[in-house]
Order: sequence, then structure tokens, then C-alpha cells
Amino acid sequence: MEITLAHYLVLSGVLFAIGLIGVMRRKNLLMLFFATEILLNATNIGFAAISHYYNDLTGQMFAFFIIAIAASEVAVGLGLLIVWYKRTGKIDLDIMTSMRG
Amino acid sequence: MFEAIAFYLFAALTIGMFTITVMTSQALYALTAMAAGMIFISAFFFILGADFLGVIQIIVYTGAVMALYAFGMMFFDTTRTMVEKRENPRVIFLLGVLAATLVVFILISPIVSGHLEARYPIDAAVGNSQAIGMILFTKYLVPFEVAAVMLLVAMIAGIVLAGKKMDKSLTLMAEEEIARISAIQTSQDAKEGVH
Amino acid sequence: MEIYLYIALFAPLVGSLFAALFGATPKTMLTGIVASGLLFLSLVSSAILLNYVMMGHTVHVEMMTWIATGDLYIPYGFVVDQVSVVMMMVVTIVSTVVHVYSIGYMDHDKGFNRFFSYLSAFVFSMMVLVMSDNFAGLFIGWEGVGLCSWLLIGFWYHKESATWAANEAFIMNRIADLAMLIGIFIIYWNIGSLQYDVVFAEIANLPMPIITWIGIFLFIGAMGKSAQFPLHTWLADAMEGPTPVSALIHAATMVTAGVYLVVRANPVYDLIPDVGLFIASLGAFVAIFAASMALVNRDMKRIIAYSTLSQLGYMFVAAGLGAYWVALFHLMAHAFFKALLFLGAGNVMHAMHNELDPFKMGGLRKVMKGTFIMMTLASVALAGIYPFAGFFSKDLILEAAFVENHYIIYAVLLFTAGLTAFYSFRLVALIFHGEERYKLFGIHPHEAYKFMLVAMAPLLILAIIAGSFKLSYFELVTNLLPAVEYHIHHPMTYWMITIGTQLFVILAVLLAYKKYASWSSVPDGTSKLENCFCYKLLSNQYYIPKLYEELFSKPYRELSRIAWKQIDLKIVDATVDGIANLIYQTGEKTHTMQNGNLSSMLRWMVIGLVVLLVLAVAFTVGYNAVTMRAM
Amino acid sequence: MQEHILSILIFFPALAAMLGFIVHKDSARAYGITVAAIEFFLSLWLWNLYDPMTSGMQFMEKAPLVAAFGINYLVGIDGISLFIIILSTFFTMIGIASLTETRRVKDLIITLLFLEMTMVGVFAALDAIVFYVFWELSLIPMLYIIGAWGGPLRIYASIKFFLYTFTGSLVMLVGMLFMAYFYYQATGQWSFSILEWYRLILPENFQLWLFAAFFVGFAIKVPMFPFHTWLPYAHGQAPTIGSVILAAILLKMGTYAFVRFSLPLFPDAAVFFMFPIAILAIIMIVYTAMVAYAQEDIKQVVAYSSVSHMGVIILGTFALNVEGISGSVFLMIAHGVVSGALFLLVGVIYDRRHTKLMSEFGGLASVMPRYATIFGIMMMASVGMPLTINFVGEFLSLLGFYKQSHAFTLVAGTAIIVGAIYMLSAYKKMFFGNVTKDENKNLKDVNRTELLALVPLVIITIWLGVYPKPVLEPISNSVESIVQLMHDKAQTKEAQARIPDLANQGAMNSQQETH
Repeated sequence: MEITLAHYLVLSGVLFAIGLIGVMRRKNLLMLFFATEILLNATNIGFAAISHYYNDLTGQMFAFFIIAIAASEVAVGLGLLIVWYKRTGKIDLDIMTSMRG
Repeated sequence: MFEAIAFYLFAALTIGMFTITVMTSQALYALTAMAAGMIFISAFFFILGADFLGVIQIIVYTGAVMALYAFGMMFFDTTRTMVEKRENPRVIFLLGVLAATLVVFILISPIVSGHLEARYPIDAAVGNSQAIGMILFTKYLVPFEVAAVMLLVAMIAGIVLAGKKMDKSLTLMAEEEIARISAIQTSQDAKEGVH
Repeated sequence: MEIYLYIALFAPLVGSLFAALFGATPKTMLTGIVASGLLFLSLVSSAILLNYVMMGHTVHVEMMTWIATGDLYIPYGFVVDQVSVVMMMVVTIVSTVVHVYSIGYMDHDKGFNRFFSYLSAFVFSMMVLVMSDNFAGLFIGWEGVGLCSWLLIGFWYHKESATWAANEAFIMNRIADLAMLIGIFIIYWNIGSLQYDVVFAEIANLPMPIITWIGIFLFIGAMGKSAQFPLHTWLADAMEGPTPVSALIHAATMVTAGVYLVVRANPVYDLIPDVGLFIASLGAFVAIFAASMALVNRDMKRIIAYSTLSQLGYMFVAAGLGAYWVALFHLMAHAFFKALLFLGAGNVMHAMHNELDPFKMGGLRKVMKGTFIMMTLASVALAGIYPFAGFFSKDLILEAAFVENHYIIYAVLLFTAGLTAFYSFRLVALIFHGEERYKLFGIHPHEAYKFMLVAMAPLLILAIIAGSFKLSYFELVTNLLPAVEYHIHHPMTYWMITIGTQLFVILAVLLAYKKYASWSSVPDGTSKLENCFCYKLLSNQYYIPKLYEELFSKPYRELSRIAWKQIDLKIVDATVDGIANLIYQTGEKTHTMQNGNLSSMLRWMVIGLVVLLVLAVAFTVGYNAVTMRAM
Repeated sequence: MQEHILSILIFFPALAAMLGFIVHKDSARAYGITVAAIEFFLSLWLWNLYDPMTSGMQFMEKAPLVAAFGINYLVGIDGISLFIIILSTFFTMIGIASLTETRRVKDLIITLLFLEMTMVGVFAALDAIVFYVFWELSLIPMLYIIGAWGGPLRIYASIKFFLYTFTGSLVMLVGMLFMAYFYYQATGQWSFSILEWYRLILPENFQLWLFAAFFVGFAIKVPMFPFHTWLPYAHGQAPTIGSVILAAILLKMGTYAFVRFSLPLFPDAAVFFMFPIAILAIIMIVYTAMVAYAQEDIKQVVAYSSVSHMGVIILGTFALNVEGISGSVFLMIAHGVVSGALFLLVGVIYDRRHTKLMSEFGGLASVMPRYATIFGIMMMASVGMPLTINFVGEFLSLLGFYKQSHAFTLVAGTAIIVGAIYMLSAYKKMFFGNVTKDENKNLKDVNRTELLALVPLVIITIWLGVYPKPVLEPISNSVESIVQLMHDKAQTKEAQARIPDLANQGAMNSQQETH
């Protein structure tokens, strides 16, 4: 049974969907971050798989940069989260309504 | 055959772990499942021959990122059960499933595949890490440097944000006021240190 | 000779501009004298041109281009030929007299200078009208006289009735002008030129329906200016203007422009006798229609205006029957005695402090001998009694109708001639004879200035002797117009008809004298006669003005209001605002989407993603389907 | 300098406007008048240099902007645009000279100078993108003028004006882009040059769609019924100077664009849509004339009369023959002069009485005789009295359309009747009768400044009415080339029949004669 690119892409898609569900479902900001990490990782699998099956390193490069971005995102995001927590004492998404239109 | 077994095994594990991450109400479970999922993903990278990426995945995600989250959780004290108000869980699942189906449909449909052509072919003669290094420091040098700067900025931003008083602006304050605030700050820090 | 043409044409314009320079300053006698002098110059030039034309020449100049685009070429071209020179003479004579007369008549008016400016401008327009060598030039004059008529009817602009009448005249003329414009368009697109000579040379080659349409539209144009039914109501109302204006514009010149147009366009109307017959029938109808309204009217000027209308009907009968030279002849004679009549009426008005009701006058012949003589003679001329001008011209029309075998028209005209004599002398009798009823109103009448009477004298002479020009006139104009002689060949019939007409007319005169010469009281609307249906019908002008008011003015006003308030604001604009509001309301309603709640935003984000994905799939599937089919 | 005169004409006012910011506010007026006068004399010089016998574009300048997509700064003029440009510079000068506004004069003058740039730019542009840019830019100064110096409802009016016209222009932009794309498909090159588009023959169904897209933009600008409702608000709220420029120049952009774009690019579509548009034009003429008659505000009367006259212009344009189009272009200028003057005149009385309601006046002829005279002359010009400027245009427009449809022309011709009705009754209400209101008894007649602005307009009105040749001849030459182009491009039988063939006309005429 040959594992084809499609298998990886389907897996990537499924993981992405899980991440999406998490994004929508979570109200706790920290948990929300977890869900975004899942999204990023789902794409990473896709990139790596395409890179492999097409014999091209570009995909891996992208995955690499995505990891770098994810890392900085966590750093900045957590920093902001701390600031928010200091001001309000909560990290619940529902109280963040200052962007009301 | 081996590859297939490994793929299905890790796929099942990854999906399971991430599902726990998303669904559990225990923050600690979520964190742990997440870390496990990350490691399982690195397994795919190894299967796909992207050794360097796999290593990075383990180091950066499981090592750095997860550790950060762990610290964060301790700081926020979210170790206990979270109470989250949910609206329309069905809609959420519907949307997720719909998105997944569409993405999968797009990805497996053989439209794009025909036109792809390797621009930076993997050279079988050199190892994965070496090949990555060669491309990273030639073609992707500028993005690499930018990424480095970005990480630096992110680091500084993280420190500043975590340490800054959001309601006060030092640039707008008079000298004496800054002195007064810093005095209060030190005394507070001292008290907290006692606790 | 060209220099005389230019002098004749532009001297009035110079006079007008000169007077306009003093428009805002208080009265100066200078303007009146200069304007009159310049008009006299124009008269002299016209006379020289007449002399030149009598010798068998014509003058044709092209001053410069007016409009030239595509194939259209309209120059400022002027022609002095046998027809236009007659008109020029009529216009300049009457207007010179009226100018001089006005110096006295407008003596006490604040707008003295302004008046002369308008009056001379009118003469200029009229000269353009008659001298132009193309239809567009004619239209310039046509509109120009309309404008001046508007200015002059509304000269006393503080009077509501005067300004109303001015606007009515202008707008009614505009209706006819539109038809005239359409007639010009038809001519242009079928012939490619508007020059008279080209048009008249080519007209016979056109298909019959087109010639008919040209004839009809040009005649509708003429109907407006000449106040033919149903566009006649403005003429009586136009009497709101100063009396010299009525004399010049609404009796002698402008209103006859329609007749001039038909005469000028005789090659067109010669080809369409059916339209000609219609014109003649309408003319006959207007003749009797207007005369009947004059019978009972109690406004001196309106009576004369209706008589003008009636005489215009006569002219159209002649023109419609193809007797163009007769029409033009009657036009000329009529101009002289009708202007005289109006000027006399002006004297009476002055004497009576603008009282217009002849029933409030009476016995004025004692104080106003000169005016009395002039008006009586003018009325005699109007009634067509031998040997005055009216006899020659009006009798010719009757003869023409008889010879052409249009006996109904003939009978109508004959009867109208009797009516004419009756109402003319009713007026004369009421004003100058009988008891001095004006004393009841405490008025002290006085005769007008001497020089005014002197100024009127040329008209008096012409009203008496114009008939004697008939032969030389005939020789002159038949160079251009069809030379049809209308003679009843049977001498017996001829004499019977002529003498019969004369007797009938004289009988009418005597009847009028008998009934009105010893009138003693001022009717107050209670007598039996005044309450009978016929009287009311006639004195209300057959209720036509009222009908127009109800049928056109009011609905138009109402419709305009609806168009604005209901359609424009409530439908058109409301639709636009509705669309804007719809968008705005959509924003209002959906802005809760932007409630700032991050978790709902995230959900929207996912929905957006799903939508994009669906689109992507749909497009690719669709694209594939198309390419597959293409393959 | 001669070869760059158009660029100078376009950008000199903008440059002057920017320099205007550093001018002291007390001398702003003098500065504005000087700049506008220089600009006006430059445009007169342009006329002097213009060769009236040539029908094509003159003073062309070209500089690449986006070479890859064939977008160039391409300007040039022919007889059609020349006089509208002169009209623009003239009215800017007159407008600034007669300013009576006291609030923020300097800003107003700067805005006007910017507006002048956009106006000249629109009429000189030969590249669709450049045209579009100037077209849209012209909205902004006008938006300011109405919004900042307008009446009590100015915000509503200015936003309505902006959004309405802007929406239309966007549809037009889509049309332009598609046109360029089609050009690319047909020739393999991108081009936005109108002159190159002229050479392209489009299939009929494409023409219909593109015509419709352009039509939306132009029709709202004109404004054609039923897109006209922004105009009364804009006029009602705008200050005098705004109304003058709006009526005299900005509306002409729409009709000018019909002549420049719609006709030569889509001759078949123009013939196809001729009668629907003629019906709209007739509704404009008659219906808005009726609406004008019902107005109580003298400025609204003039505003609606503008719409009514624009109907005649549209009708002349879609006559599709030399007489009609020349007439309509001439009428654009005529209507610019006359309606501009009428708005100035309304401004005169508004300055004195601060009301525009006709019921507040009455008997002004005896109080302000000079004012009444000038108003009367302009009113008569508006009514279409021969020997005034309007008559030439109206006569030719109607004459032209008569060739296409007799009945329509007859109905449209009622313009001369209904026009007389509302104008005369408005004049009567304002000037005739006795002075009933005490406020009106001591009104001052027009002063020297106002005369300075009005007398040239009167002179032009009569001069071009008596002797239109200097203007009509270049217009007619250029129009002939457009009509010939349309005939050559026409594909459908109907279009070929309706658009005259000037080149072979001589031959045809002689043929007719032999028959």
C-alpha cells in the first residue's frame, strides 16, 4: 500500500480542520494559541510532503520559516497576554470587546 | 509497507492528540497532548526525509514553544478546569468539517499537480541538513536574515511587553514622577519577594 | 443701392441702442427725437429703394455668414424686392408716425427713453423679418418682434394684467414658432438650403405630402403671429400695452407678419390649394368670429383689436385663395387706417385719463375735433366705403372669393363687412356723439398735442388715398406674385355686387348711429340685452380664454406641481435616497457583526474561509467543465 | 513652450494653488484673480495658436506613465475641447473675480484653482486613465466647495453629489478597463489612448455593453433623467461660485464625454440606443421644465432649467450628424455661458437679500433696473432668442435630430415653449409688479464688481449669437471627422444608414440631382 502525497495532504487537511474547530471553540486565550499552533503544524506537514514528493526543497524552506514565525508569534503573543492579564486579571476572549465597531 | 504502517500509526496518534488539545477542558491535558502531537508530527518529517525539519520541530516546538506555554500557564494559573461559555457547538463542527472537506477536495484534485516542477531539486548526494544549509544560505539568505531579525524583535517585544506598565508612559512623564513611580515599584517588588 | 438697404435696416437699431444708452436716466426729449429722426431716415431710404425697385431692379446683399456647419449655410442675407419693399414702406411709414406720436403720448411717462429703445428695436426686428432672404433670417425677425412685443405689452410692468398679457402673448407665439421651426427643418432636410430663391425653385420637385407639411407648419407659425384662431386670445389681451404699441405692433405690422409669410411663401402654397382653402376658410371664420366679439365689447382698444383680428382673417382669405397681391394690398391699406384708428383711440384715452369704456364717454367731438375727424374717417375706411382705402382692398377680397366660386366664404365675408361697419360706428358714435356721460365721472377731456395730430396726418391721407395706388401697386408686386386679376366679367353682376355691398355697409353704419348716437346712460349689467345668452357669450369671448385657463393653464400648473412634489421628490429622488438608505440600513443592521467580540470574529473568519474555499472549488469545477466541453 | 502649452494650462493652476498656501489671506483674492487671468489668457493664446482648418488633435503631448499597460500622459485638443477649455478658464476667472464669499476666501480660491486644473485636464486628456483621474479629481474640490461653503443642507447635498457621481464613474472605469482589455486581445498591446481605441472596430454586442457602462457614468454627470436629482440639491446648497462652475463646466463633462467616447467608439451602439436616449432627453426637456415651473426658489428654477437644456444637448449629440453634434457642442458652450450667468445673477440678489424665494421679491425692475436688464437678456438667451448664443445651439441640435425622427423633434421642440413658460413666469414673479416688501425698496443695483463679471457674459452671449462662426467653424470641422469616423466604423445596416457619409456625400448629392 503506497502512501501518496494525497494521504499527507488529507492528513494535513484534517489537522487543519481540528485546528479550526479549536480556534472557534476556545474562549481561553491560551488555548486559542494552542489551536493556532495546530493550524501551523498542519500546513507544515503539507509543505514537507509536497517537498518530498516533488523532490524540491522549497517546501521545507517554507516549513522552516513557518516554525520561525510560530516561535516569534508565541513570544510576542504571550507577552501581550501577560500585559492583558495584568490589566484585567482575565484571559477570557469574551471580555475583549474594545474593538467594537 | 513500513512507511504505510508508520504513516497510519502516527496519523492516528497526531489526530488523537490534537483532538484532545482542542476538546479537553483541562489546560494541562491540552498542553501535554499538544506537546505529544508536535513530536508525532516530527515523525512525519523523518518519514518524508526532512530530517533537519524534524529536529527543528522537536527542538523549537516541543522544547521552546511548549516550555513557554508551560510558563505561561503557570503564570495565568489556568491549571484548573476552565469554564468556557459555548455557543452553537454544532455550527462550529459543521464549519470545521466543511472546511476540511473542501481543503481535502482541493488538495487531492489533480489540477495543480500537473504543472509543478522542482526549482530546487533535492540532491541525493548530500544529506538533508547539508542541502538545506546550501539553499538557506544562498537563495533564502535574505528571508533567513529577516527571520532572524524578526525573532530578535519578537524576543525584545516579549520582554518589553511582559515587563511594561501599560497604563503609564515614561516618555510623557516628568522626571520626579518617574522617580516616585520607580520607588513604589521597588517597594512592591520587595514585598512580592517576601511572599 | 446697398447703402440704402443698410440704412433702412440699421437706422432703427442705431436709434434703439441710442435710446437704450439713456435707459436708466430720466426722460430726455433727445431720445425720442433721435429715434424718430433715424426712423425717418429709414423711411427715406425705403422710399429710395421703392423707387429703385419700381424701375425693375431688386437689391440682394449678403452681409456675412451667420451659421455654417455641415451642409447648413445661413447667411445674413437681405433682399429688397417687390414684396419686401412694400412691407418696408408700410413698416417705416407707420413706425415713423408712431414714433413721433409717442413723443407726445409718452410725454409724462417715466420710461420714456426705454419706450423708444424698445419701439425702435421692434422696427429693426420687423425690418429683418421682411428683408431677410431666407427662412432663418425671417425667423430672427419673427422672434425679435415677439421679444419686442413682450417688452412693450409689459411696458408698464407694475401692472399685473400687463405682464400677464405680455407672457401670454410670448408663450402663445412660441407655440406657433415651434411649428414654424419644424417647417424650416422640413425645408432644410428636403432641399438643403433655406434661401428663398433656392427653396422656391426646388419646391416643385418635392413629393406632395412634404410640400403639404411645409405649408401646414409654416401656416401654423403664421397663425401665432397673426393671432388666428385658436391662438387668437393674446391679441386682445395685448391691448394692455401703451396705445402707440397697439397701433404699430398689434395692428399695422407684427400681426401681419403671418400674412407676409404666406405671401412670401406663395410658391409653396400655390402647389397645395387644399391647404390654401383651409387657410381661407379659417380666415373667413376668424373674420366673423372676431367681428362678433367686437359687437358687444365695452373696451375701446379691444374693439379695435378684434377688428384687426377680423381684418387679418380677410387677408388670410385672400392669401389662401391665391390672391397674394390682394392680401398684401389689404395688409398695406389696413396698416394705415388701423394705425390711425388706434392712435386716435390713444388720444381719446389720454383725454379720458385712461378710461377705456366708450359708454363712459360720449359727446367728445366738441372737445376733440381733430381726433373725431380722423377716427371717423379711419372707421369709414375700415368699413370699406368708397372712395377710401378699405373699399379698394376689402372689396377685392370679396371679389376674389366670388370669382373663385367660394360663395360661402363670400357670404361670410360680406356679412362680416356689415358687422365691421356696425361695430366701428358703434364705437365712433359712443365716443364722439350723444350725451357727455364722462361728466358723471368728473373727467375734463382735452385734445392731444398739435404735433401728435400732425404726425397722424400722413396716415389719414394714406387711409384716404391708398386705394388709388392700386394699379401701380399691382404692376409692382406682380413681378413676384402671381398676377391673377379678379374681375367679375359680367358688368351687371359686378355693379350689383359692388353697390349692394356698399348699401349694406352704409345701412350698418346708419343702424349703429341710430342705436348709439344718442346713448345717454352707462349700462350697469342689468339690462335685458346684457343678460341674454348671446351677449354673455360674445362679451366673454365665447368663453375661450376661460376654457384655455381651465384646459391648459390650470392643468399645466397642477401637473407641474405634481411633477415636482410627487414625481421628482417622492419617486425619483426617493428611489435614489432609498438605495442609499438601503445600504446604510444594511450597515446599521450588520454592524452588530462587528461587536468586537474576538471569538465571534474568529467564527466569521472561518465562515469567510469556507466561502472562499467553496468559491475556489466552484470555479475550478466550472472551469474544468468548460474546458472539457471545449475539448 | 508652444508644444507644452497644454501641460502648462493643466498644471499651472495646480502649481499656483499650492503656492497659494503661502500667500497671505488678505491678498488671496488678488492672487487668485491674477492666476486665473493668466490662465485665461494662456487659453486664449491656445486659441490663437489653434489651426481651425485641421480637424484632428493638436498640441499633443505624450509621456509614458505605466508603459507596461500602455498608460500614457496623453493630452491634445481639437475644436470640440478647445472652447470648453476656454470656457473653463474664463469661468474660473469670472468666478474668482466676482467672489463675494467672506469665509475662508483663501481656501476657496485654492480649491477653485485645483478645480480648474481638473477641468482643463478632463477636456484635454486623450488617455482614458488620465481622463478618468481628472474626472474623479474634479469631484473633490466641488465636494469641498459645496460642503464647506454651502447652505444649511450642505453636507447632505455634497455627499449626495459625490457618491452619486462617483458610483457612476466607477461603472465607467470598469468599461474603460474592459475596453483596454479588448484592445489588448485584439492587437496584443495594451493601450488606453482614445485615439488608438478609435481605430478599433468592436463587435456589436460588446459595443452595447460598453456603451451602457460608459453611459451610466456620463448620464449621471450630465445629469440625465432619472439620475438628475443630485443636481437641485447641489445647486440649492452650493455657494454661487459652486453653482456657476457646476452648471457652466462640470455638467459639460458628461455631454463632452458622450461626444468624445460614446459616439466614435461605439457607433452601432449609439444608433441602437439613439431612440431610448432620445426619449430620456425628451423627458428631461419637458418634465424638468415643468418641474422648474413649479419651483418657488429662483435658483432651483435655473437648476432645473439646466437639466432641461442638457436634454437638448443630448438630443443634438444623438442626432449623429454634423449639424446636430456641432449644435450640441456649441450649445454646451452656450449653456455654460448662459446658465453660469444666470447663477451669478441669482447670487447677486442672494447677496443682498439672503433669500432665493421668488415670493420674497417682486417689482425689482424698478429698484434694480440694470440688474433686471441683464437678467432679462440672459433669460431671453436661455429661452432661445435668435441672435443670442443659445439659439444657434438649440436650433442646430433640433435641426440635426429632425433628420433622425420627426415626431421626437416635434415633442422635443416644445422646449422652446415650456422654457418660455417657466422663465417668463419666474421673471414676472421677481421683477414685475409693485414692490411689496419693504426690504426690497432700497436694494442696491449691481455694483461695479458684479458688472465686471456680468458684462463680458452679456457681450459673449450676443457676440456669439450674432456671429458664431469663430467658434462654430472649428467645432464643425472636428465634428465632421468624428462623424466620418463613425460612419466608417459602423457595421449594422441601420447605423450605416443613419450616420451620414461625408466623404461620399458630394457624389451622392450629384447622383440625386441626376435623378
